[in-house]
Amino acid sequence: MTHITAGFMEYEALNKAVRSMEDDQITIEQANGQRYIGSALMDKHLFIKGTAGNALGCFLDGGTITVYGNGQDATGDTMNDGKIVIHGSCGDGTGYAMRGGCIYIRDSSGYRSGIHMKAYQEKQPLLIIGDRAGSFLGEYQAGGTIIVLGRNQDGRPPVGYFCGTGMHGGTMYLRCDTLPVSLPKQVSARDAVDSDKQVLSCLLDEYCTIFSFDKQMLLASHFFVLQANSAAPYRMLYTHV
Amino acid sequence: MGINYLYPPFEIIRNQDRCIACRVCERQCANLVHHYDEDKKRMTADESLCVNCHRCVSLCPTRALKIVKTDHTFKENANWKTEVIEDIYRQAQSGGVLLASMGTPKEYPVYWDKMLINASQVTNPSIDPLREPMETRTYLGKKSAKITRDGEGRIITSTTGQLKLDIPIMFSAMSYGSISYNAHKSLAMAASELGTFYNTGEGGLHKDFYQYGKNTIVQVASGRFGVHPEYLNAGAAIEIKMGQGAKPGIGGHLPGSKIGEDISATRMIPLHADAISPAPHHDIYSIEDLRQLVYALKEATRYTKPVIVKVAAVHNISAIASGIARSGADIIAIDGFRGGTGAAPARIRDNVGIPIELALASVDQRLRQEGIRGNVSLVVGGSIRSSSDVIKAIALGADAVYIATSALVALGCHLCRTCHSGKCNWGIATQNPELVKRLNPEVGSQHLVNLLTAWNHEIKEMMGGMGINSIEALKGNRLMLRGIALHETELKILGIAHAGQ
Amino acid sequence: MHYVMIGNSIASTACIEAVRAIDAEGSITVIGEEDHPCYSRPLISYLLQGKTDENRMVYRSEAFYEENKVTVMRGVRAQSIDREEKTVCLENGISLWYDKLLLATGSSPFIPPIKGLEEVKNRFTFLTLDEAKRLESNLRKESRVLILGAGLVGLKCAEAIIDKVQSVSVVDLAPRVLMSVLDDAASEQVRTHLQKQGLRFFLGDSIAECTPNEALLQSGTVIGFDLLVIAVGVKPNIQIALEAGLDVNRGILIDEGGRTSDADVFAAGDCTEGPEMIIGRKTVLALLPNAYLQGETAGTNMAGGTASFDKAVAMNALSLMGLHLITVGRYEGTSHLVPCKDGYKRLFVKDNHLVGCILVGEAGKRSGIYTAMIRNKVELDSLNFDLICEEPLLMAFAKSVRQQQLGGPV
Amino acid sequence: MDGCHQRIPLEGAFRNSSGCAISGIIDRSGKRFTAREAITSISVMHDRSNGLGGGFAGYGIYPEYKDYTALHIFYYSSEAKRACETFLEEHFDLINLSKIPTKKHPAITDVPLIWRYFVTALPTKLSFSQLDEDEYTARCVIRINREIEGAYVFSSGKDMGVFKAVGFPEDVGEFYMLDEYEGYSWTVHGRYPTNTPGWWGGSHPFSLLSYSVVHNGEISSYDANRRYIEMYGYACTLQTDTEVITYMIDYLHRRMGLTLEEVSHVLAAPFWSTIEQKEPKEREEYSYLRNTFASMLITGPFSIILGFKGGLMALNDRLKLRSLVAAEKAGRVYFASEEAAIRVIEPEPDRLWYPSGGKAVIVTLDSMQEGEEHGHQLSVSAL
Amino acid sequence: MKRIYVNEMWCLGCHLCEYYCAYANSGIQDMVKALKDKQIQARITVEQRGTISFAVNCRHCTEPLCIKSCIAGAITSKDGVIVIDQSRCVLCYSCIMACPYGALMPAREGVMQKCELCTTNSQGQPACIQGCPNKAIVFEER
Repeated sequence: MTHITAGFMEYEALNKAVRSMEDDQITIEQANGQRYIGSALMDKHLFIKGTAGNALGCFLDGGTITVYGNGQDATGDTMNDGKIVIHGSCGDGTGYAMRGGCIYIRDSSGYRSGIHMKAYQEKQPLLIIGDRAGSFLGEYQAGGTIIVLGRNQDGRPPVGYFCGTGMHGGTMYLRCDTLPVSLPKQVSARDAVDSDKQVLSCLLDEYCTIFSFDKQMLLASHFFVLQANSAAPYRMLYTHV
Repeated sequence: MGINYLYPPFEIIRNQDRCIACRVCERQCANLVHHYDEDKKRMTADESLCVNCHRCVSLCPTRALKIVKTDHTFKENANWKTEVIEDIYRQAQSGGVLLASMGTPKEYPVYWDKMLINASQVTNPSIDPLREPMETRTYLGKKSAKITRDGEGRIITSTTGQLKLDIPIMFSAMSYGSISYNAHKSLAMAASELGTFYNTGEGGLHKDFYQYGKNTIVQVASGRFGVHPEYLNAGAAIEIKMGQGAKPGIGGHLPGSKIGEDISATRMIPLHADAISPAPHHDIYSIEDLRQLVYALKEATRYTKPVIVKVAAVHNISAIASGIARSGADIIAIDGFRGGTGAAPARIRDNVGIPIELALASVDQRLRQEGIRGNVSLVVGGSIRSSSDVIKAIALGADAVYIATSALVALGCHLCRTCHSGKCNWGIATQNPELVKRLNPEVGSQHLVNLLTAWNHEIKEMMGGMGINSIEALKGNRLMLRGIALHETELKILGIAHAGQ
Repeated sequence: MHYVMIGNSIASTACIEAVRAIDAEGSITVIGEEDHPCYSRPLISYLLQGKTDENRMVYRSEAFYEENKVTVMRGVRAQSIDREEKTVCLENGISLWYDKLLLATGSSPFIPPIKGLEEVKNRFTFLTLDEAKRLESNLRKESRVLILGAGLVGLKCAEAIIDKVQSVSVVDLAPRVLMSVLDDAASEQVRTHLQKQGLRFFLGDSIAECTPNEALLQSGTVIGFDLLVIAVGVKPNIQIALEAGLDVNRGILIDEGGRTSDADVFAAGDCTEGPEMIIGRKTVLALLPNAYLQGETAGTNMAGGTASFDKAVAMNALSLMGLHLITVGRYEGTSHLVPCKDGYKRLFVKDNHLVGCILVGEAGKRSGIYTAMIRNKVELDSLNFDLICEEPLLMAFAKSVRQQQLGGPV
Repeated sequence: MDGCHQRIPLEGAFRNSSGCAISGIIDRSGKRFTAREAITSISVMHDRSNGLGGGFAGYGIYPEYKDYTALHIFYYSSEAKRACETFLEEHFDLINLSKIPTKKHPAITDVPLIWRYFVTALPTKLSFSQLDEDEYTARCVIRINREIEGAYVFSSGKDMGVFKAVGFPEDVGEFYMLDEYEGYSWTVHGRYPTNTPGWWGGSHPFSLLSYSVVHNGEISSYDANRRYIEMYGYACTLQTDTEVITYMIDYLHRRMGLTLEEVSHVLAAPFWSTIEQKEPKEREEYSYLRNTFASMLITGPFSIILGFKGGLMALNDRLKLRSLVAAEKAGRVYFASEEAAIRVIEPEPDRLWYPSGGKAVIVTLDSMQEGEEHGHQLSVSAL
Repeated sequence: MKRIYVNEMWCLGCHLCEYYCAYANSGIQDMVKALKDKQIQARITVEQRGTISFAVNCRHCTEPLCIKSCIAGAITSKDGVIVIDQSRCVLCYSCIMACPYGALMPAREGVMQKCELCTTNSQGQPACIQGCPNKAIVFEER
């Protein structure tokens, strides 16, 4: 394990240092909003203490990033593979256009989380949020899975407004007793049944282990399953000149 | 159905004396216009299906066909023109947004055609380009403002990420999805042969085309389709698409019906799911966010690739360009409002944005005023139709131009403007394998190479005429231009004098 | 090197071409019994029909022999071969020394023993140009012609003369026409077609006895005739080989290389009995393409090259009064009768290979594709068999095969 | 004007847009502290600015002159100074005037004359004008800025002051020696103009009377807002978003008497669909405000921190297109564009959260009012 | 020797090659006059089923079975180009039986015809190549 103290280091220098290290286990102490940490990282495991800056793990391609603290905006932007674990919360645009790998957030994330999430064959991205997510969760979702566990929400919908706007693929699981208000037309919601819980159980396995959450307790609660009711929601919108 | 108010816009005129009923028109029309009447023993046509793409006209071996605009007409009305009435009928019938393709067909001024180029006479010599050296090589990228030296006092020459163009013309972004595999391949092969670049557009890069990487610009757009580290590193430069001239301010939407196996794999989205590119990048809501993405891309590619930021030409384009020039971008691409599109709402295509000539002139001027013109290279597109347009663009201040519609026309496009139908009879704007194969990339790329080679000759001729033997000497050399039939404001924006002055 | 070829025929012509492709210098001598330039025997019926003439029947021009430096001795019969001395003794006493010898002695009509046959003055066979010309010169508008034999030769003869005479009758012991090459149904089609054109058939019958102008058939029917053509079959001319001590069965036995039991003596054409590819044993295949290919193979080997003709199969292309017949291979294994709008098609499949086909009328179009499948032993599971049954198309082959055959990307 | 400014189009000559970083700190107990923490905070967000503008607003910094209006003025020529001072003398009692102390800084160049005046309205003029003092002062400020070429009033509040320049904000702080001022609240701005070499007056905060605004984003409704607010005597000479936002707040809060929360319901009115989900009484109020002040709805990305006498208000656009984080520790409340900018000065806050879009967080010296939905709480400590 | 190669990948099934071939070998200057209201006699055939199509004409084999099978000696090789002397042809179909590509076909005049690479008409370059809109057939030296 190699240690770097970030402090007021500029991000370019920090990231260059991280890349140039031979050790594949690196701890960054005192992170102070430095951007792009772990950009396009393929194989290392970074441990970040402090506040990770914007675009943490952007284009991540297989490495693992564990943050003891919060992430800011655009965490996991267009990540392709690998894992980001946040022992805390994240800001807006978390997992933008995520195409693979997983992001585990212990607490909450901001607006527009998991938007534009994609999926292709074995690339099945997964975003799990412990408490709640801001508005526009899963906007334009085309594939993959988003789970919001609604911890500390007393069964209220753990999302803001406009959940699933433009969703046309993938699945969202929300742990709550009532549905978020005014889901868009193209999103259909149903109660999770046993088979869904089995899927959830698998998806939550690693997450619950990492954060020492009681998986069985979580699974015992009510979940909603949100899915797009059409892969092509805007088909009828146009006429041709 | 009810009543259809729309009369077919075209008539198919078949000279039955010449028609040999070879049925090539029938076989080649994806719109199923032509058919052979067994009883009459002759070809007939259903003109209501015709889009006037000229495939049948071009292939008819006896030239027995032509297509004319119908003279069917409404009562003459300078205000309620036929197209206006017909659009209302369409929308009344469907309730849909009017969708159109290619560049706007409306009559807006084309400033290229209102500028004239200079030539030397007597006072300084013109140059004979056929026999004397004539350079059109261009480097795109940030020019460092400071000289740094190594320990031995030698200048450190590493200028990261410069694109070297043998011809100051590149093929601008058209995604695989909006155009066909073979169209893409044609562009890639031609760019390779010409020593210039083509652009993936926002649809990712097909695995077969990684081999053309050093002549490829990979695009990152709001949908982030097919964007991953390998992709970012595959090309010679990365373009962030903020906007497109034909549809500033709006996104794109490739319908699920066009997402077949290959496109699904290239974009990395599920089969037959819509590919939605939102209007904005949802992580860029302000200029510093653009900077954030620019540097995210630079970080991801270890600062080896120049980053292009492409924007549509809009009202305050010079302000926008100034911001981009300060955002870390190496190249700014500006797309004028006459630029093409595979599909855009007609009202937006026809009414939003500004002509590239004015945008270019004001951006170049502004960046110079601010002393940051060297921060970035300027590439302009949006209806560059000929080598003289290229010359004028460079004289106004562009480093290079982007062409797309011209390239498609070279590939056979007849500008029928029905790309959105997916039934392009020329194999360009379609994913139907039967239609796609109509464009043999060997033929296509040769046409593109021919076109640009010819343009380059013409550029050299015109440069020679001006007594200029190196393209740098033309860049921003607005004295080489004069306006014709332009009013004061236009001349002022273009920064040129009127002919005769 | 001295090459001697007995028989001025298709086989020896092919042999000349093959020898010359390797050996430009060696002397070549061809001994032809008939006093004609080499001509194609199947053309004699067309000659009678007026579709060709003697000039055009000539298989290779004079220039060919000049260019290839070939000595042709016409109208001379080879009498014997001295394999010890390596000489051929001609009937005119000349003896030719050879290094390599080709026997292309061809075949002769088989004349069945029929009582009274020798009494028939206007009696003909139909194999050689001379016979054809003799027949032609005897034809009269009012002639009644009786042809014995409803095989290839007999029917071609009938076709050739039917418009020139009053009537043509055909007698054959077999119950149907073209017994040796067609199946029942195809035979029936052909017979019907020919009958419509005016031929009279007496099948399953034979001439029991002849008078100069009448034939009494086994069935008791009496057919009057003015001319009688005997076309019951041919037999290989093996006499000279037999006498020279070469291995001979029905024909002169040869291997794939055209070699006889003497390494310096080769044989090709109708006189031979060589390996057939489908049944895998030797048989007589008296067919023109076969003669050419055997001659060519022999020529190559005679000149020191290496060639093997291991694709010998029966194949016949025949037109009879506008009806085209094509048959290839053998009729064994599973038969596939393919419905045809305009013709008749039957394919035979054995061990995942196409082994034979019978094609009548339009069905014969592009039939070389079937021939190639048979000759090349194409594995049927490698292609779209249903499609190729329907129509011989290259389309039915695997893309890779097409790519290789047609030369471009698929 | 110097040569530079004549060659380049002036700020205000064209529509001006920019992106930015913002930060704000308030001590609810009223305890005064220097700008050092604000400087540190903004420096973490260096990448959000481009060195073309930075500035601070401090409240409670002039206790000895707290009843007087403090005018901070840039002069680009001595003629302008003369003309301006003549104007001031005609309209105000000048209690004190001085050059604002600055320290030479290599990154801060093209420095204009920077003067400070503590003034109070001439009683005769004021009564003649039939205006209240604030309105009187505001009109005078707008007149100077519109009519006296080369003079620009960039701060005009009481017991508060704006300090701004072209440069990175941390450098601007050093330049003005803000370590030597103490206030109970500070806001700071790092500017990223998209179109200009930067002009001192165009830097933020923008201020009128005691309102100051730091803003991040570019609003799309600019000209709709501008043309509307100009009906009420404001002149948007800078053509910046911040300017028009400040005027709207001044209009709504000071002149119309809306509470700041109500102001936020105008500027960042919720979507009708959201309004329709509210309780009837609330729904009516929201509808009324949105409808009555329809032309003051701001659309497009923005996050602002408003400084006012005795407090700060933070507000995001209703889609929350800009980042904004809030934190609280004991009596202190922090706002910033990025969490790291807070953590760097307060590593262990009691509470940390992202305010929801359109929901104002209003902090005053004696109370704190958050939007009715608390936005999204962040973990304070990771372990 | 330059030969025709078939790029099946690029064949559009338009059949123009057949028409240009028939025209080129019609001996008539005007295409309309040559082809109108006539059954065309092309020496090239487009095989087409579903979405697959490609043109087939004589491959000009180096081991030409047609020559070897022709009973009339009408087919010969002229510098590698396999040509047919129609005056000698008796339409026996032996060549049809022999050609592995199905590249010979009867002409209207009661004789066989085949692609002769336009060496015997005035085209020079094969007319099918000139008429192909997509380089699906090419004339190349390989």
